[in-house]
Amino acid sequence: MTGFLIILVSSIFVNNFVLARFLGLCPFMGVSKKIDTAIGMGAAVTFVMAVAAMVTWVIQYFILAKFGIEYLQTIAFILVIASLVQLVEMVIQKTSPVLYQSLGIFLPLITTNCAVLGLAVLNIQVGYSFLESVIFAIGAALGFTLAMVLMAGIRERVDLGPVPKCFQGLPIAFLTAGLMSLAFMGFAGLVKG
Amino acid sequence: MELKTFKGGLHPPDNKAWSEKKAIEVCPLAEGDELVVLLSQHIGAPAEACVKKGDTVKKGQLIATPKGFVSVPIHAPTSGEVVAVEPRLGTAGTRVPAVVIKADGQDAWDDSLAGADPDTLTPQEIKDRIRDAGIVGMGGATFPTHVKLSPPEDKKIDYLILNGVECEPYLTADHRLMIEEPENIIEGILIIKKVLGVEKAIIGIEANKPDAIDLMTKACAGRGIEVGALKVQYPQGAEKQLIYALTGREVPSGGLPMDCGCVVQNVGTAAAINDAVRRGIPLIERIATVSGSAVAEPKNLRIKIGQPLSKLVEYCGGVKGDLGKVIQGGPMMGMAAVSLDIPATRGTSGVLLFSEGQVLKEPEGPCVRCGNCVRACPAFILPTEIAFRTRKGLIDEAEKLNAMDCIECGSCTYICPARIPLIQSLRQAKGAIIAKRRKV
Amino acid sequence: MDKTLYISSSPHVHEGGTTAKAMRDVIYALLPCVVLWIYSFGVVQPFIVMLLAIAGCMASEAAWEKVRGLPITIGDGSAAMTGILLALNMPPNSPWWMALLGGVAAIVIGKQVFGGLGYNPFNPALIGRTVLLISFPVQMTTWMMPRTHEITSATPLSEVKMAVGLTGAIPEELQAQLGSVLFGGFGGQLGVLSGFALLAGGCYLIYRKVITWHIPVSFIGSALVLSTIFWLVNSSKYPSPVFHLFTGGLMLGAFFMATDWVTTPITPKGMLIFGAGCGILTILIRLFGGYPEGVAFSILLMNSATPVIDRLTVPKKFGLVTQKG
Amino acid sequence: MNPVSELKRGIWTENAVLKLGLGLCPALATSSSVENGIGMGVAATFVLICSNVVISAMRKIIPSKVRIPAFIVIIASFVTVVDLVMAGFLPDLHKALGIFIPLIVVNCIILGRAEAYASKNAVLSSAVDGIVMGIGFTVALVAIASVREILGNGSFFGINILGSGFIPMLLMILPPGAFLAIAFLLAGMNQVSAEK
Amino acid sequence: MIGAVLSLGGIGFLAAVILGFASKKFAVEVDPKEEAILNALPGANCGACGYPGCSGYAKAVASGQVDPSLCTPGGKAVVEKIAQIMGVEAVVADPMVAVVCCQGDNEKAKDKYKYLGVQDCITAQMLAGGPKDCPGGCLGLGTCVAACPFGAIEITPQGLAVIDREKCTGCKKCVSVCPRKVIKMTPKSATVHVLCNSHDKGPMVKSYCKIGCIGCQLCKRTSPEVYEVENFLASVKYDTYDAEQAIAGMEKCPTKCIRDFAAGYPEGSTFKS
Repeated sequence: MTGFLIILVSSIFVNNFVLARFLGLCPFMGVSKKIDTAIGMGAAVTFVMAVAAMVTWVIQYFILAKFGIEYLQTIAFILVIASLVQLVEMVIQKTSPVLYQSLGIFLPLITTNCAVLGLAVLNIQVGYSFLESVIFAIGAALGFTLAMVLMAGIRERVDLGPVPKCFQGLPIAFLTAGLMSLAFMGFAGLVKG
Repeated sequence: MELKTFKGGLHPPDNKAWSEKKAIEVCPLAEGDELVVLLSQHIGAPAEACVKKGDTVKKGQLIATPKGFVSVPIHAPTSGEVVAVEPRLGTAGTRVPAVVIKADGQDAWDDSLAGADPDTLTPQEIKDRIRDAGIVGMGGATFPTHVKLSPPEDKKIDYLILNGVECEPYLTADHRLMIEEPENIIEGILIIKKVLGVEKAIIGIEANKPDAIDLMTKACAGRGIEVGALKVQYPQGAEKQLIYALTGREVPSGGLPMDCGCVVQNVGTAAAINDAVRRGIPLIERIATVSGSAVAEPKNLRIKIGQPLSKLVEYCGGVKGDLGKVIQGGPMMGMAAVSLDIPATRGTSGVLLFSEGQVLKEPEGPCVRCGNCVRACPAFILPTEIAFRTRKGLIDEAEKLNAMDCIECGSCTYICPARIPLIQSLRQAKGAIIAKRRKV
Repeated sequence: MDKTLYISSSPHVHEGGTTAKAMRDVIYALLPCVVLWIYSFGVVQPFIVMLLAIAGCMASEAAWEKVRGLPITIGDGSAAMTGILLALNMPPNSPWWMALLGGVAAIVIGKQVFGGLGYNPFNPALIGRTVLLISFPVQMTTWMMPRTHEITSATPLSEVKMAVGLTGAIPEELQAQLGSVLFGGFGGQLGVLSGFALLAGGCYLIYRKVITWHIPVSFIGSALVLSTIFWLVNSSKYPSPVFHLFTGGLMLGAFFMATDWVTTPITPKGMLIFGAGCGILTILIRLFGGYPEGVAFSILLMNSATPVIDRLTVPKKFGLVTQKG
Repeated sequence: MNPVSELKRGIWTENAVLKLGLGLCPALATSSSVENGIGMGVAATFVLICSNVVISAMRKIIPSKVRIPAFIVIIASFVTVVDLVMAGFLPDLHKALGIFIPLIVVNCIILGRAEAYASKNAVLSSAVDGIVMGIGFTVALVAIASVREILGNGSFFGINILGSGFIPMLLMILPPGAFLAIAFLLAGMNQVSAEK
Repeated sequence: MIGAVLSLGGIGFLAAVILGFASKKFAVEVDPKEEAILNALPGANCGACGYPGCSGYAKAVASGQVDPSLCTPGGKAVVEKIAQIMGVEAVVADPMVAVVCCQGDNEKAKDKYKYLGVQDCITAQMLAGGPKDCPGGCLGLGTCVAACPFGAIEITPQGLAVIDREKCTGCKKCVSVCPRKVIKMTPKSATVHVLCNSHDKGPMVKSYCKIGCIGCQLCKRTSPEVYEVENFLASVKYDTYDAEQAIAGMEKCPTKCIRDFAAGYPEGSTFKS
């Protein structure tokens, strides 16, 4: 049980996907302008990541490893993830047009969200069990969401202020992310995981 | 004694000592003086002139008739000749319709005016008399009184609350009225009680007027009227805050006092009601405080509606030093006037003259989020957050942050260390929200 | 009456406070602590560090505003205040260039890039300190003993962290020694003396209505409660709450940095949440994290959560209570 | 097609990282040293060129409905090639870049160029596009990495250049430093563009 | 090798089947025209068309009920493109630009009072009807500047809003925010305009402004085709606009409140004609 907790805490705070591992920066920068959208995106990513972790784990150990074709990992994983995202996109578009509208073009972005593929690859590299993979996925996604929501809050405020012209847009967003990353350094060593 | 009050607000230095000991004096009117009677001196539809240039009028004669339910008639403040019916510079700094009367110096009453014994009248008859006398809220808001006294049948009124708080700094008109004419007020209260059919009436008075509290308590004893002493706190005179302070009830957001079983009337209104019902005198005079650092001798005056502010100031010894700003009403909620030439209205509870040095000219700085405005706000909203969203045009977000609940008391702006005119942006937000709602 | 009058929106009177006055109050409140700090660590060097940190802040603020063609705002005292706080967060024996660099970092990336005073999401002084701490861990952890001025890397918090890391418990002799922290027995620590100086400053600020009690009380309170729980569970591994209170920057943080107007919530409820978050994170980082001291990080972390807290604690507007009876 | 203006387009006007904000993850993650930056840049450039060529060649065969999955498969194949080659010949670099080699697949630049350019243009121009965009990416990486390595380690390409007296700012080679470096780089570019 | 092909193919096949099934089950109709139109629009989301942003307009046009020529910022090119998508003939309107009909800056027009407060025309207007004595004059606090999505408006050092005729796209944003309604839409081809917005009588105008229209009718008498005077304010009849006649009338104006933008912008402006 403590093992799972460590994975969870580690992936949310200590090795935050965005702020410490640089995974999923594109959607992080793109969708963190409003708190509400950030929460929606976070939810979508959490769902996709959890499912992707399960599916890729199964594929890795039951197909790729069986046939000794681990070198096809990248191709197989990205194929699965791409299909999965498209599926989620279709489901959301049908069931919740409001959510679809607010997430807009960012749903397809989850495909090219390196956080998802990165997570799948990391799971295999570290050698997590099936359950651990899922926990790790949820933790990573929660960490991603946390960072994105906090970031969105700050950006809502910063955008109301007189940021120097050359810093407006991406630069100030990166700077804010950098300072958040600085703050998150405080979690370093919180758990050895 | 534990003094009641409300949550939030603040306590600005009241500066009442300048005029609180001065008995009310009548501001004189000479033959040939021009009185500019504006046709829109109340909230609601403006009245329509029923006299024309060249007519002679008597004091108290009807000169403009109301249009619609939320509107009141207007009467001649003195006898004389109507010299013009045309737009004149009004309180808001713009030209608005007015009737100009040249006083004949006789100040002769219209003979047709007659009083009645309220005990012999039905509530509806009393209300009609109140309307016909043009009575509006005398605290400064000038909302037609007969409308306030006509709650829908399904709203049960438990409390009549009398506003003797006068929480605005400098102003002492209500204070003097309570000391000098307590009977007039109490008679008025009894009339209102009859109209509304309520049992309980409370007069709220702040602790900085101990003489008024003593006097009113004695005078009210045994007549079914209570006196509630209140801690000195601004804006206690705001309806919702006063109701909360005296009864602990909260007026629902977006609602009216009657939604929590209360009706609030100013003490000055009560006196005016008594005059109107018993003596048949319409609302043509009021008490106003003339004060401030740029007036030679601060005083409390009984003024005629339509007298130019410059006349009042003249009677108080004129302008002293370098005049910078003229305010109608109190310094917290009053409106700055563009000139001393504008006429007094039914809402002129005070005229304050500020010297040039007293004008707040500090440029606004950035908001440092100190939270003073949040703690001072008696409506529990976030003034700074709303103001800056409004400035960025984010009206929807401002609405979501309850901008409409702002009562424009000015506490946030008074306390803001960055000197941001928050309330100006809040007013803009409210205006924009109302405009938007109308469109939809 | 030919004179053109002034017109502005009501109210036409003002309480009289200004941002600059409040900043000056904060600086006054810090003075006892500053004097004590400079005196205890050998006067000359800490004085230089303090001066250079302030100079770094004020010079970079003035330079930035000059380049951008904005009005120079160093007169409002906020840059000076940042400098003082930054210096108090550094070892008094820091090299001169570090103080200067910290000041520049604090003002430039902590404040001015966001548009200057009022718009920075993070506390500038802590940004300066943390940038230095992460960049120059050796210099930032070389401390000086008060009175003897002996150079040491042993702050009580790092001693405890190291001992617990090695053996899983605080050894007896260290345990016995920990009490001396209250009287300045460790590197960089002034103990109770500075504690009272800070408390007095904090009370002055509350009296002057520059800050409210919410954040200091919930910060210190939650830190004490949490550390007491751990201490009661295992006092050989976790030091006592009193120790936590008087070590590191807890008091300084609670009274002077977690109460920074700009970077903390504006509602009283939000302030309580903010303070509690700071306290809890501080103790967690101190006991379990990689860094021995967690005050700076915890405040920065809560700074980043401030907008979200503000959003969640929008007060219930007047009149939302349903009427009874 | 003018090679100079094309190059300018890749490096400056349409620089994927610094102007369009694409491919940020590897740009930050692998720019702690110039060596890593160049390694990443070259690897991505290789994939970019190859995939551009192949996609351009097959652009008439692939039905538009399934084009994105098809592109991804093509890209993934080349990434796998790069992965295996690097693991074989440059094991240290391979280790340093870690999971960011397989993650080239999801680098927005590559898919973006495939979608925006290669699928609409001839093979040769697509190849050129791949080259200039790849160079732009590499240049951006080197720029970020230079700042970080010089300030954070006192060296450039592993060679100590600032002398032993220099105390490096460790922050710059840690994650926050990456964000700060790119923020100031972007702001500087905005300033230069605005002044032009 | 066979294993590799089979497994990868299998994964691909399975994914394709699921997706194919899902695309049927969760199909949502999106009009391809709508997307095409959205791509053709400039994306300024300025609202000149009267719809909430470009996507709202795209939807409306795609439904076929709305005229494709409402996008003023896009100009002729966009209208033609949309018309092509919709398969209808393009009707391109004469481009309109906004003009600030006032020249009464701080030096030429008198103030009613000294304004202290938020530097915004709408809020200033709420206080005693705005600090300018003239009821229609430009307040110069820059609300239109902030509203303009194209950076086409500036405030001169003397405190007067001026609109660049080249940068203006005719989106009407400034017209809608101006509390004094001093900004008017005019055909771009016409360069001579009456720059006054006061309907007060001549002596009144003279009392507060050195450059306001006094309703003297001289322009109308010179060029009755181009000028009309209504309610003491002259205006240009754009339907029968003729440059030569307009200039002839302009030269007769005693207060110089008529200006030919082809000959220069109001004084203090950095815009070049």
